[in-house]
Amino acid sequence: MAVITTVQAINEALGLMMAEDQRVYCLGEDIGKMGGDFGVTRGLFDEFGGERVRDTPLSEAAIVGAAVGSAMVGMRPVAEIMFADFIGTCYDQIVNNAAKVHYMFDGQFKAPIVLRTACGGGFGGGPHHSQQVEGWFMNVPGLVIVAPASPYDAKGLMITSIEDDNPILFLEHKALYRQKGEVPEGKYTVPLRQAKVVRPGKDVTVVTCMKSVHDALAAAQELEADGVSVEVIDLRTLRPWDHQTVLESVARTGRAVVVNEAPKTGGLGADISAVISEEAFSYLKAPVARICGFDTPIPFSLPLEKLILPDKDRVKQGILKVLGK
Amino acid sequence: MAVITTVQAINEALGLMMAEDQRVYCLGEDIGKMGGDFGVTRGLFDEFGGERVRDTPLSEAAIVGAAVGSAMVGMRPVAEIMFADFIGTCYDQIVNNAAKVHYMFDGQFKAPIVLRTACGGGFGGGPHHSQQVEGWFMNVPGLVIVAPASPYDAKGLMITSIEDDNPILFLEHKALYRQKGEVPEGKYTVPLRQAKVVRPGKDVTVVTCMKSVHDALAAAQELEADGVSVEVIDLRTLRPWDHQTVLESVARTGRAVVVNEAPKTGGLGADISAVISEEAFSYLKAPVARICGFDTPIPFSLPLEKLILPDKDRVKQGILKVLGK
Amino acid sequence: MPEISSDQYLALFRDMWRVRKFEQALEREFKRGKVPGMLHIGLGQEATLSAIAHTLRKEDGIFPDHRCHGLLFLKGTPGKQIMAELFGRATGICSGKGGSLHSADASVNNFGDNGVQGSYMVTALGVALGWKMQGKNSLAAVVVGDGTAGRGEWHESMNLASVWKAPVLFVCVNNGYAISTSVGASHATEDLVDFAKAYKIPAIQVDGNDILAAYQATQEAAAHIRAGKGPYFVEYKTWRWQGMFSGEFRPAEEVKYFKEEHEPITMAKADLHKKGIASLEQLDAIEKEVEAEIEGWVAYAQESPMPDPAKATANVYVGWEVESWQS
Amino acid sequence: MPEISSDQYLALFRDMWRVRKFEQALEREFKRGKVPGMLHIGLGQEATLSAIAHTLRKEDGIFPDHRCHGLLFLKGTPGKQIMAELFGRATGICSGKGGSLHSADASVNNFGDNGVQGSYMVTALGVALGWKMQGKNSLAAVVVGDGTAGRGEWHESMNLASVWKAPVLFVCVNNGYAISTSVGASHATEDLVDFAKAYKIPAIQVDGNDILAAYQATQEAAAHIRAGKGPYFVEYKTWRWQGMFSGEFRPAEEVKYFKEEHEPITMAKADLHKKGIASLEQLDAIEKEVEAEIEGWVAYAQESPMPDPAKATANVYVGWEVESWQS
Ligand SMILES: Cc1ncc(C[n+]2csc(CCOP(=O)(O)OP(=O)(O)O)c2C)c(N)n1
Ligand SMILES: Cc1ncc(C[n+]2csc(CCOP(=O)(O)OP(=O)(O)O)c2C)c(N)n1
Ligand SMILES: [Mg+2]
Ligand SMILES: [Mg+2]
Repeated sequence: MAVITTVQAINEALGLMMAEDQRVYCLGEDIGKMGGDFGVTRGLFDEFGGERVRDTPLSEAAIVGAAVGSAMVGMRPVAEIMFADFIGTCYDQIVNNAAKVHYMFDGQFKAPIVLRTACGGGFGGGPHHSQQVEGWFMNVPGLVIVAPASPYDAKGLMITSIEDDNPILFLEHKALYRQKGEVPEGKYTVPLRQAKVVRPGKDVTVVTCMKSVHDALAAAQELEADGVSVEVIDLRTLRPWDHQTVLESVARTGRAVVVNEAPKTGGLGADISAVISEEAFSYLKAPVARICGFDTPIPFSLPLEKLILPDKDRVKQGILKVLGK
Repeated sequence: MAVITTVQAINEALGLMMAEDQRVYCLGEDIGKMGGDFGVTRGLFDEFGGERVRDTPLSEAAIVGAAVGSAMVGMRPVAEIMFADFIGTCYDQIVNNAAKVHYMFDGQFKAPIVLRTACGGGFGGGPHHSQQVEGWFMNVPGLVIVAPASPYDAKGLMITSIEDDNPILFLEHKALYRQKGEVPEGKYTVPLRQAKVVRPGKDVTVVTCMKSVHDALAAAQELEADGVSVEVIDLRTLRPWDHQTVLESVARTGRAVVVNEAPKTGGLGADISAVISEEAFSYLKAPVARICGFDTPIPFSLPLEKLILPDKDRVKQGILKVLGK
Repeated sequence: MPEISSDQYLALFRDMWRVRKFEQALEREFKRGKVPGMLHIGLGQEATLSAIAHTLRKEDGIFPDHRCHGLLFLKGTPGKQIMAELFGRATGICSGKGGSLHSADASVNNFGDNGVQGSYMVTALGVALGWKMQGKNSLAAVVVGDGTAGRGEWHESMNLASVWKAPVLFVCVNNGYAISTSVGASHATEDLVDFAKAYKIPAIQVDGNDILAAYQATQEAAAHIRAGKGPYFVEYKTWRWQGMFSGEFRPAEEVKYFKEEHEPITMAKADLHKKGIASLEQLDAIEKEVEAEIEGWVAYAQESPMPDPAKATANVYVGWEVESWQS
Repeated sequence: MPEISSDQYLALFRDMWRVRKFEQALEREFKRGKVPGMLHIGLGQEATLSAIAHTLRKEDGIFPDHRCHGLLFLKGTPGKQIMAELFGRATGICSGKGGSLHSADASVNNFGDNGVQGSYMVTALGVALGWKMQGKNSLAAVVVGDGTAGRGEWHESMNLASVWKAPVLFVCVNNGYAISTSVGASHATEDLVDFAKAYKIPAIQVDGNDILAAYQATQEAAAHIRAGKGPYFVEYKTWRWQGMFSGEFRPAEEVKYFKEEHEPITMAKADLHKKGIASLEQLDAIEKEVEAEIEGWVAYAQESPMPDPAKATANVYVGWEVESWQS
């Protein structure tokens, strides 16, 4: 198995699916010859040409609209919104069209689009190039949100997402783009709506996703030395998320920490915490803790940004807190 | 005190504030001579003229942008987005500008806008004219969401909102527009960020807002006959919401039901449920129950819509459930 | 453009009546409380709808707007299924889940309209792009009102349709007003063709109450698109009877002109008669026939059952159940 | 337009150098890892920025775009505070909270730019509207790139600026490319004045590398707006040195032309010399003076402390603390 980056893993998935299925095409800003801001589509233009690796102007609503419309007549578009922060410019298209055409027309149409976008902070991107946006879409039925934390999952989830018939918001954390991992060659799938226990443990369950999975693993590693056994769950699909895996884990451990990079109030973490508390009530030995971003926009200056985002140390604190230590 | 509708109450607040403060003006589609789709601005055009009661084309991004820009130079705009469902078309303007200018420019600018919009279902408006949208904005620091449930609060909260220096999303539930109540003449304020115990009780706390307050009150009334004492809290400000009032109540009752018209997953209800479970853990005698809209878009046909939205009976069921009955 | 045949002219005329009678029946039933929700009526704009319908082939797509109930059945869907949809019944084309603003029929390439004005302009772009990539010779027509020209999607869709030479037919129903705001008060120009020309999209303005003119302009536009030359923009200058919510707000003179002097059906009838294509009795007979047809649809809708409750939670996702059926 | 004075010409020239030296120093420090985040450099576009800066008065507003670091100090903010902001320091104009894309200075009516291209076009409309309602005679200038013309806000802001006769100066820096996509591949026209004219906004296209032409076009535009006649659109045809992220992707000929033959500072220098306004030594001395000035700002930024941690949670709301400081 090759050891490649997340960028390469997604690139492989796109190339594979485009070669296999004529209906699959990419569109977005500067995704053609240039290969996109982060190189995710690099080489695809040379292989498949400008019709199927389609540059667009800065017209985010049209990018999503073109994707949805073409999907309604049988295409399989993979659209890129360069930075997740810009997705507010096409919010209506996603929420009122992509997520609703299947339902409101009683199943006559579907919108199998994959909307890829680069999200997450930690590199001084400032208030408009750093946000986690899943919280903006958690209350939107009909939409699927997928968010890999490893190159392996990135490739497998991208393949599954392209093959799936639902509209999928595919979140690519910038801090993970250059991270490497073992990735099989060729085609394989990773199921949607299935969380993964990335580290088994007995004392406490940490539920998280994307970059924070690695913070949680690092925290778990350090706490092992202190005799604390931490189970870490990577949600992988954020909406609809895998209640069963999480609840089974909490039923075993009796304690839960939810880690999410987005602001604490009203985000993904709120739904997870609420469901755990409601559904695993009798198993809980301590209140669920949410370790999240502070309720602020993302400041530019690095030390300020570091302060507001969750990291390994804050995850550790959260774990110790639910353990009453 | 006059007995007037919510529409009239808001209309009074707008007229009062425009007369008092030259900086206050209204803008939106057909709010001028026509007085808006629901008549909220009726009469203001005749009193204040077309400059201050300003008709716009269907340019929602420009409506919000014009509001924010003018607010940055000292105006106090009250902008109308005709139906809350359309707010996705100006989502970026709200989330990345209105909610962030104060923070990202380190306090140099502020955006004291009030963004009024008509929300809520129950009248066959279908998938694009019925939604509750607070869930789309719960994860957005810097934004304030206000949502009155009575004519009295509607007027007082509108006055407070116009005077407040923060960007405010002001949700007006269509089912409450024609509802009447006692409203003082002249100016008075209702504080932001303060929930109201609209019915005191001992056995269970129902936390809710807007139209669902009335469902909760009706449910409480019916359960009183069965010897169940229900406390009903109207949040009034949905973000940042009043943790203290809610937690104090739950500490007394030991049981909580969260009622929200929006889809259950990832909405306002999730944050409330999470906070109660996390912060009032040791007081809770039963898991928190969320009584919400189903996780679907809003269907057109009335019996289908009725099925997916919470109502008095579902609130009652929720209350009985947390009481173990 | 060759002159159209008598049969074709009569077919256009009949379909104008079908739109008229449909909308009148619908409005009547709405006022009687039989049709839930909100309603935007296309009365007065019958010629535009008939012209569009007779230009589109089955394989062409349509994105109707809120005043296009007429187009929904003219595109090929049985009228009773459209009427039933507007009544929110199980027999409706979307099983009652869509209603007035969301009545799609995939089998005839009706993509449904959209409650958020203008947003569907980029969806239409996408359909046209998809078909182009698939090598189909279909076009996607999208109906937009004058007020809707305020939306950012107007710009994004026109610009990209032009750049991509996408087969989009923009059919702009300029009836002079958004809800109450006049086109001149909303936009930098009263002639929306100006907005289209900036994108180098061929654009024509035509009297939308003159069925022949409207039909021929639309035919020309479609021919251009079908020849692979990219998008086209047709602006119909017309007028709607319904003053919307607040009652009549427009100058009495204007109302009189459009309802009496420049009324599309009356004009077409006079012309058909003058040209000797049909007698007045024959033309009146058409009206009667259509009326009976439409009332049949109303009866069908009214007798239809309400949707199965299971529909409320079906089709949120393809292949999955919703998250929370019950709390 | 009257000829400009020698002093004025020299001031324009000096400010081109200030932009040039600022951007070069910034790029150097960025590559050395001293400037966090991302950077879009305005090298090659110095004439446009100088022309805009010398047209705006303090009471006018500016919405700079991502390549306008130069405008930030030319508008009146001490350059060291701009440089410190880009370094993310406590002494920055926004205390380090904004950075390259968000450096506002309310005291000189710099409204900051915006990471979401084009979104600020409607904010500028709002500032212009506000000032107009207040009876002020200020204008709001908004800088937009050619790529940004794809956004829906482009349409919404231009249309409403026209309808409202709002004092908006649209300054369009057409450097031929978005990131890698050429203006002709993105838009229905290469001449963005075409897009402005559709809104009946007076529009002029000018060589943005010719400082006098750029200055005079901008002056004319501002005069029109200040006379209460509504918005104006100036398109500068120019070229940026930076090929962005992926290195140089443009034809070698084009690169040579703009970097050597049609380079704004070289051209201005030759012209100043030819016209006898200054000797070559005098002109070179300006360059040296500017360099020292800018390096002073760099030193200041570098020596400045990082922001107080309390800043991270300050100013989320006016008058309130944030919800969750800690979990
Ligand atoms: C984005 C959006 N804004 C506002 C509305 C509310 N609305 C529905 S129809 C309408 C007027 C549309 O005017 P026009 O496009 O001229 O169509 P007409 O009704 O005149 O046929 C408005 C404002 C909407 N549905 N969507
Ligand atoms: C809405 C939005 N889409 C995309 C981007 C990413 N982006 C930043 S600069 C840029 C190119 C802009 O091109 P242009 O307006 O021509 O400005 P230039 O960089 O050439 O000066 C892009 C695509 C963005 N910041 N905002
Ligand atoms: Mg109209
Ligand atoms: Mg450019």
